[in-house]
Amino acid sequence: MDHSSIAIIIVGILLFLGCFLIFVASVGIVRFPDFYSRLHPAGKTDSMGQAMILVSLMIYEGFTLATIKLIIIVLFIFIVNPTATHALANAAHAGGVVPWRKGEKKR
Amino acid sequence: MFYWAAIIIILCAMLVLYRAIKGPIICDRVLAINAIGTKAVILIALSGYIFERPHFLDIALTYALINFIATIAFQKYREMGRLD
Amino acid sequence: MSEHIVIKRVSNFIIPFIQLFSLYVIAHGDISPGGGFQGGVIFGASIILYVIAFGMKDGRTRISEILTDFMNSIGVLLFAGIGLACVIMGGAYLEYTKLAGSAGEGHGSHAEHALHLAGHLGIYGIEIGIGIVVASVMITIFFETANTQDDD
Amino acid sequence: MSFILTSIVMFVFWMLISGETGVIFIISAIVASLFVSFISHDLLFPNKNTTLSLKRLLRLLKYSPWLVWQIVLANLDLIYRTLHPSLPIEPHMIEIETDLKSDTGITILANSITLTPGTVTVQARKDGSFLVHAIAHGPANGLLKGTMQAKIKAIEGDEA
Repeated sequence: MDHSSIAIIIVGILLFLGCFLIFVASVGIVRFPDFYSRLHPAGKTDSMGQAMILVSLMIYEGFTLATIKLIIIVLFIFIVNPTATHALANAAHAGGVVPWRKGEKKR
Repeated sequence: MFYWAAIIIILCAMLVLYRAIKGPIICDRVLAINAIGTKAVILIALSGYIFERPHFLDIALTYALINFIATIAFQKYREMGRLD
Repeated sequence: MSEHIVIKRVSNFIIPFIQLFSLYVIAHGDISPGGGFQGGVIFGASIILYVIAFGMKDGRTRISEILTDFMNSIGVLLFAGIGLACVIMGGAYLEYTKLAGSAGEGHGSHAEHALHLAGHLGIYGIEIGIGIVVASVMITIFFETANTQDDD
Repeated sequence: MSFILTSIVMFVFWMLISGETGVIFIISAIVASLFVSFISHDLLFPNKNTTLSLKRLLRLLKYSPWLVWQIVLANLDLIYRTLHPSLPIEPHMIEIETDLKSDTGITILANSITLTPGTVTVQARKDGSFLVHAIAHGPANGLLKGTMQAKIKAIEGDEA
């Protein structure tokens, strides 16, 4: 097995993991009972899945300028995505949305 | 390989679109739109590799940025009732 | 209420990078996607993010009304000036290769190089002009629309 | 000082994303980085003492591997909670107190809380107190114990 086919297998695994994480995030956004708990998959799993797919693209690309651009996008995502999540939570809190308690009806 | 990943991500975006349509409060809708935006960033990056034009990464970076500004603007408007 | 420390600090951190990225998009307009319009929009978006995070007053001290009006005129003048310069040099409007002047005449590789450089610099100047116009127009529109809520 | 540092950072950033080495591109890189640091040099390094900011940046690099591991744990936790048929979550709000003083420290802690298992920052206040939404009792305990606060306090240092 030569070097490039190993790289292709790693790319495939990372791509699959990223797609799986994004799928889990989508299911979580649909399935969780209220707004605050929906923030958890949107904030964590989505950014991790994004990072996984971009890392797989990095390995596919090898070491070129596009790789550096991908690294910049990943860093940008990990700074910006939690901030957006925090901003949404803050907006809901300021608007007086109360958190769901166990046993209540789904909203 | 990238082709199938792109198709899976489009299906996930459709799943999230359910929340954007149903979403009982406005924050739910904005959350769903934000999630669709993050998926769009990946789709742009992936399509750059499907069509072998890595320049698409510039557009992905720009899209991530615009998505962020939209969310911050929503937060500001929601709290203050104005943008400035 | 809360003071939005997180949003302010993160906006602080990324605004210079956004501005540099917009200039990069303008400068690489002829070899990659983007160009004057897109770069100008990104630059305007960075100022809009600053105003959203810090408020109108801070935004106006950073970029004043006079400056946006000035930028608006300068951009159009740059665009029209390059176009008219082509006409003065004896070509059509925006026919960049005429900017090379006498260096572009003849058939040697030297003349070809001059023509190429003139074309490149012409497009470059046009992109910068469009970028300045679009950025200042976006900033002006945002300031004006955000301001109308003061009156009622 | 912050002007020079910002223009250096901007120039390096431009060269990383561009990679063109023509004379026109180098000149526009220099002009663009000087222009950006002219209009926003106080944004990137708001601290007057810039060497302190650089020291903090190095400490932040030391902190990031731990953060990446916490992000992986958070994702495993969320995969379990999302795909479990009976949806094992008990959302509640918790208040935590920290002794962080600087804006940068508060920002790093708020974003770290959002990325680590089971918690999302809802409000971050100037005095260093946080309102946090926790998805269950188990993962939030780590935050109440205060290991992350201690790590970020170490990044902030005593000088602030």
